[in-house]
Amino acid sequence: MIGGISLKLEEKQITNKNTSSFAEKSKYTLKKIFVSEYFILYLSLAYFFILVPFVPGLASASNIMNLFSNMWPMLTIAIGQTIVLIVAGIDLSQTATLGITSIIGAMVMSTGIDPALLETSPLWGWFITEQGGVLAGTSMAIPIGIVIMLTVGTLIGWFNGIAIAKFKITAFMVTLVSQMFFGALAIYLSTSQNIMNLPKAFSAIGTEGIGIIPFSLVIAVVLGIVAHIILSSTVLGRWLYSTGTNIKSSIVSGVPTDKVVIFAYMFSGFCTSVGAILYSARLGMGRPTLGDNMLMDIIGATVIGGTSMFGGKGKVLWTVFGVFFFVLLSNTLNLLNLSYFTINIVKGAIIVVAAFIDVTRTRIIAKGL
Amino acid sequence: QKQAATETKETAAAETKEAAAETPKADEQKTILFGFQDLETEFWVAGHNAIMETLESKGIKVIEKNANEDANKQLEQVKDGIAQGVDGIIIIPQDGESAVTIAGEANKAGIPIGVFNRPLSNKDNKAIVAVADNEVIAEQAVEYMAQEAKKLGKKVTPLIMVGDLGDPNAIARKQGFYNVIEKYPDLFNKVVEVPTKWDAATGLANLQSAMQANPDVDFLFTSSDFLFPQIKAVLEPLGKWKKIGEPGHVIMGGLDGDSTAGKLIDEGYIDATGVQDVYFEAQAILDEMLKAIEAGEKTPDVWVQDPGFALTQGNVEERRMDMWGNKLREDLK
Amino acid sequence: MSKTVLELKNISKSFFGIAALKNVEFSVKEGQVISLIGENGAGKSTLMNIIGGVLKPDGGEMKLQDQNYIPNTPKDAAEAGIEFIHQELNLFPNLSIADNMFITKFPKVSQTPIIDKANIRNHTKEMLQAVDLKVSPDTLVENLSPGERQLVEIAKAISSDPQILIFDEPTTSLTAKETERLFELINSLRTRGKAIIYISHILADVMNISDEIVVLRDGQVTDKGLKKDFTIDRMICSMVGRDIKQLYPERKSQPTDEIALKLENVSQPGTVHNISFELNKGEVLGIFGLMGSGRSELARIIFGLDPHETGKISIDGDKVCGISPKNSIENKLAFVTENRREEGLLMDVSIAENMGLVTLTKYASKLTKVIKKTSLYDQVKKVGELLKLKSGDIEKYPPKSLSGGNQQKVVIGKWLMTSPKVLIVDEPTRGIDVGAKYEVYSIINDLAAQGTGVLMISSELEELMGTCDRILVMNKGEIISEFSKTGFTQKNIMRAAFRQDAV
Amino acid sequence: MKDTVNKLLLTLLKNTPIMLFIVIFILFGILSPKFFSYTNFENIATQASYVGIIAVGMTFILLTGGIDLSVGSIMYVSAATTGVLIAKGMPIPIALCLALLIGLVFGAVNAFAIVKLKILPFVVTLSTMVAGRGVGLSITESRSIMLPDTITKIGSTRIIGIPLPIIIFAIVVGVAYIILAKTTLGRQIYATGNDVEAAKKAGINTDKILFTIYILSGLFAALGGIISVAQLGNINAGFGSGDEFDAIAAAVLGGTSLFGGVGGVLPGTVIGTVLIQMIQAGLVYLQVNLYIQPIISAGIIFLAVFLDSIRDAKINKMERRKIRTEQAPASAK
Ligand SMILES: Nc1ncnc2c1ncn2[C@@H]1O[C@H](COP(=O)(O)OP(=O)(O)OP(=O)(O)O)[C@@H](O)[C@H]1O
Ligand SMILES: Nc1ncnc2c1ncn2[C@@H]1O[C@H](COP(=O)(O)OP(=O)(O)OP(=O)(O)O)[C@@H](O)[C@H]1O
Ligand SMILES: [Mg+2]
Ligand SMILES: [Mg+2]
Repeated sequence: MIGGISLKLEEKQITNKNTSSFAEKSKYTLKKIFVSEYFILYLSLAYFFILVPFVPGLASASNIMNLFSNMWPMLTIAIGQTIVLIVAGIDLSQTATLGITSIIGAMVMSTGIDPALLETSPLWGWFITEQGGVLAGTSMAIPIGIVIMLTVGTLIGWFNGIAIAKFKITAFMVTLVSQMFFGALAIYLSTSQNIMNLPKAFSAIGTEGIGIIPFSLVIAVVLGIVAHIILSSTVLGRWLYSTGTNIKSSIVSGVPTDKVVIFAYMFSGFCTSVGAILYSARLGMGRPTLGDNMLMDIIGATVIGGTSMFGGKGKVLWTVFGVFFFVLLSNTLNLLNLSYFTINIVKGAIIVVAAFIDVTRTRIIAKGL
Repeated sequence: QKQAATETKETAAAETKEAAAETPKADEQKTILFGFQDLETEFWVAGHNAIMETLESKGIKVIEKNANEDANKQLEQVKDGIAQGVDGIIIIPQDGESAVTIAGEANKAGIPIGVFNRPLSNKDNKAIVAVADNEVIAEQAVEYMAQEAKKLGKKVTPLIMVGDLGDPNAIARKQGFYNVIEKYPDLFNKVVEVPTKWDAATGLANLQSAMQANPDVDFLFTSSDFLFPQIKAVLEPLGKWKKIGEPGHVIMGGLDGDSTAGKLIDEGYIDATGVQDVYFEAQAILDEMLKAIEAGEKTPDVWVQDPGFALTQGNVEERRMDMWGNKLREDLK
Repeated sequence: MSKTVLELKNISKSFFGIAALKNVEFSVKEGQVISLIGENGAGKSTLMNIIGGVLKPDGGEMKLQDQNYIPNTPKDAAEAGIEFIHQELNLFPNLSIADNMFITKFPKVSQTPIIDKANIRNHTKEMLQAVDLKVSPDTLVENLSPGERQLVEIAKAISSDPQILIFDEPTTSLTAKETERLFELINSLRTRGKAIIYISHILADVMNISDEIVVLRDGQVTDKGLKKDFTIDRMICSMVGRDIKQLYPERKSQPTDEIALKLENVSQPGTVHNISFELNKGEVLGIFGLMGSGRSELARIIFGLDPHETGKISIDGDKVCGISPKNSIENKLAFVTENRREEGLLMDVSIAENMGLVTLTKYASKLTKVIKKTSLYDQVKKVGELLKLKSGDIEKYPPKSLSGGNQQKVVIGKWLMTSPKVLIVDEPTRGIDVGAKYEVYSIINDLAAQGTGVLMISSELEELMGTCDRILVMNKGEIISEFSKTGFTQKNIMRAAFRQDAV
Repeated sequence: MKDTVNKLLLTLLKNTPIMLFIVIFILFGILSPKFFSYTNFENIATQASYVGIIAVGMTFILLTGGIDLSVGSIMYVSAATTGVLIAKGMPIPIALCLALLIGLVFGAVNAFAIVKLKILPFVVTLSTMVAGRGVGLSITESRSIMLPDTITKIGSTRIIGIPLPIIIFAIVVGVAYIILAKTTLGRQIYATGNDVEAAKKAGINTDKILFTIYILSGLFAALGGIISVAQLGNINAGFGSGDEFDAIAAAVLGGTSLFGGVGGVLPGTVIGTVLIQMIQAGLVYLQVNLYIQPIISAGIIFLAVFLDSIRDAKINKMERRKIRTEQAPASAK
């Protein structure tokens, strides 16, 4: 595995160490946990169990369900970000992609739109009417709506990718501009309004499930597995890592780096629109400002998970842990009933502490214990 | 339609008075989750205070949650609260649509929910709603300004500082403004629009540019009162920050009714501001909420419309203390 | 007798529990050049890094002018009068030559914090003259070729007039003429009483310049003595622990008549002009030229990394090349670049991943593109064994942990995985030891014997003469003469390169 | 002949940011003649100055390959503290010094975590951003804080006819330019940004450099905060949030690389900042539909970075070493 090379190497060495006495053994186990790539997960779990006695309701079934339901949509988006970070890029446009795919999907599916609100939209009269979206009420509304959402998201990614790979514009600028552009476009097309009356069957994606397993879990997990397989086992995966590690070497080695970079952004756009589907379904509406305050959480969660912002290093699994950590952090801070000020301060402090532990751990690994 | 709304207002107001007369039973302390969007303007601070004060005055335990302008986060917070088993929920939602979804969550859990200041956008789910009609309130303030403009006997050049386009309230206020502009086509020149994104620095910069491009602006409406300090910063160097009656006075109005606006009305710089009656709204929600809890009603469905009003140079004497901004000023003293 | 300035005792150092240096004793005397030789990975650079304050020893002690010497940072070393020319160049390409020269010691305008630009420019000019580099001090280092950068690095080290100078393979990108110039410089430093540590794999140079020689093998000193007591054979023997009879392996095969690669009138304004030649299957064709003669550019054009405006490049008869690396790889063209750090390797990624990178698609399922890891890694291991790659577990260790020679083997191995029809190697033996060089030549021979056409670019004329069937000489982007094996003489080829016999 | 044409083209290309700036300026001027006034230009520069100052600090950080997301929160905390203290009667000069000190302390905290604890700059400054906002909100209790006229006077003071914010901006840029181009610190910043490990090997004290620049960035953020407050007249809870992105965008638009080692403040960051502000002002002058405004400004910024990338490719091509001409290698950019 490319991304995890240095870690694995260490684990092996530690395993090789002779362990005799009990004290040594437990010390050794602790160290093993510390250097494991599951570390952020262990840290999150430790954090969780330490807080259980102090936070009423933390371990209740409904809270745990809630915790997870908060996690899935964010995870899908963070997976996209992970892949972009691996090719040494960044995708700031995810928030706008969320907004625009959300309203466009809703504009296809909605079964009734208030003219008083949306009459001034440039789409009024041909794409959306009082009866709802273009496909309102037809049996194909939901599948086509979903396909359109995914297509729009992927297209935005394609645009980002082309500008970055072919025209060599800095990823930060490209995606910042598309954040501005598509964010504003979403508001323009929807004349600042949310699009209501989504079909019940669509909302079910966000609110229901198979037995106790929510659909959104299934979708996020499937997406995660697909991304994981791409990264760990396919040619494309190796190309993603090698492009992010050293683009010059990759070019000489015949890696189609342009295509690889474009793919990364398209995949990010795709993942983001999956996130938009889950969020829109959960809220039961299309929302132009859906992702407005999410960017820092997503990038933060991905980076805390261990994915490098300089490319070449990252894993889906790490991102899962990072997102879990972030969601858990918000959830517990909510349940602690701290004042808003305190929540901010505590959250900032915990992020730094987690990062510091991670750094110490990496340093110990580098020393070979 | 408006007529009907006014009627509801009155009945609701009457009901709340009755409810307030009853003393709450103090057998068991109630816990209410109070979720709000942010404290980024004084208005939300006042709304927040109004609700907190009303809740505390009834000896209720309050769990405060700030969603930081994120509808999704609020949904999560409410779910967290439901998980904790609160008796009631009061939210200041990001907008009406997310309120519908959040109310749905509460309905499902069978916990009464009150929604402050931003109406549910449809009737699918049930809640106690107290709202002000931004469009109507803006219209009231701008109407007074238009009457003042008429007295000048000439056409005026109107300017509107528009709020964040992502916020439906900003759009409603803009609509209220245009309702009046369109009502008197002969009174107004072409409208100058200034985007502010609800940000003071952006508002300042853009207003400065707009005034430079259109020096003859003499009728100014800001979609939120919090921008008055910036308006002053722009108009003063241009010699346009003048009291009513002084030559060069720009007819000015806003919406919200914050303390700055209150002070500026007292000083005679601005003509009117649209005011939402937050105390009325807070009280009304809480009363309905307690009533529902007492009655064991899980999904109360009450619509309290805040009539709102425009505090103007014409009525400032009698209505000064109805404005939350003035009360906030008083509290600070 | 000259005085000992620096003395190392019992120095040990290990990485990840693997010893790189074991109880090394080493001393440097005033006014002497001491050469340090050894195979790739013997620990030469590690030892120098310890002296230069880059690494800290695990054990042992150092004495400088009889005082305990414990440098914590490179700055400490510099302040103690030790300058270090790193094997891997250590310049900042985004800064000018002058800035690079003075980066830690800018002179100021009188009492202000402002850098005295005129002063550093003049000084830089002088220093550049000393190493015979004719470029403006304001040139950004990124616009310099590797050889020019090496000269800048040398000029920089000399500029602070240190007491001890460490040269870690300073001539890898220099031409014979520049090397000579460098030796003059070293000689003058020696007469001024400086102590010099010189590391090189070019044993003839070592013979030429040193007063004393120390041989390192597997982190231990295996031999040391005065130069006059040494022969090249003794050096090799001490380095590799056995005799090496020849420097160049014998060719086992003859070129065929079939054309492997053909260039017809290839031109690119500003770089190469009207290049035509044919490379036959089984032939090893050398390209010689001075630094900056455009050899590397030509190689890049053939491989499709750089564009060419006119002319035709074809491989294997009719397949057009020079379009893109991807196309070249499909047509079984392979290219070992001269810059293995930046263009050859992914330094932090496992060796196996590096070696598999070009051939990934071959080892992936057609439908799902999932890599068949076992068969890929089996092949990688085979190639690694073939190349006698010295490394830890190739699935775990990255090239970063390898010595220069072994890094080069990884790059070559990567291309051997493709079983190329034409192999272009640009400075394939740069910075690698005699043993490894011999192995590289053998690999080239074996490939040629299997029918591969090899295009070999090198600045070491001897190695070209030892391995090639034919040599082309380039000057200013043009091929100006061609020598066949029978006509190989050092003098003639050199004259051609300098264009002293130009028409 | 061809050579001179080439040289001319090269000079033109190398100055695309300025060229583009001028073209857009002229274009707006043609569409709206009033745009061509000194006052307008002065307004734009004044409005750009506070973001510009922060962007200068950000440029230092980006040059080392780091990032500082906390500047917006630093602005808020330092301005808010000053505001509260002035309101409580602290003498203004002392309060201003204190604001700068707060910026400095924040910068030092960032630097400590980055240099000593070796945490990634992104993560460190993300958490100081979050925590800083919390600290600021607790200081102000989320209220809007009015500042006395003496402060706003500073915002509109003129020295030799030029507004003070512009002068401070110019001084900051001048100092930054000298540091970057003409001092050891500056050159070492570029070296560190190119490759930290190599810089250490070369004997540069990279820790000291990183400390210096994060402290500088904090200091500039606080200074920018003061200047912004002096123009706005009050501090709202949203003060400074999002400004970190504006600063980064301005620096990057001006040609500074996010990967370190490449870029500069003059003309780079200055052009970047003023360009963004000018586009905003131009759109207000033209009274473009508010919904379309952000779409157009995104378009123009994209055009700017797009042209820049074409320019880079062209310059690279033209400067590629010519083996075949007798010229010496092209000299420094
Ligand atoms: N930073 C490092 N991490 C891990 N191993 C290292 C590191 N640096 C050197 N080594 C190992 O230490 C040994 C000695 O390496 P060193 O670079 O000193 O060799 P060298 O004699 O200079 O070889 P060359 O002639 O190829 O430059 C090698 O086995 C190398 O793999
Ligand atoms: N001024 C320059 N600007 C950009 N790149 C350069 C410059 N000079 C050299 N290079 C690069 O450095 C490498 C070496 O080029 P050079 O012209 O010296 O080729 P060469 O004839 O093979 O000589 P060498 O012996 O250095 O390999 C090439 O890849 C070239 O692109
Ligand atoms: Mg070495
Ligand atoms: Mg070369």
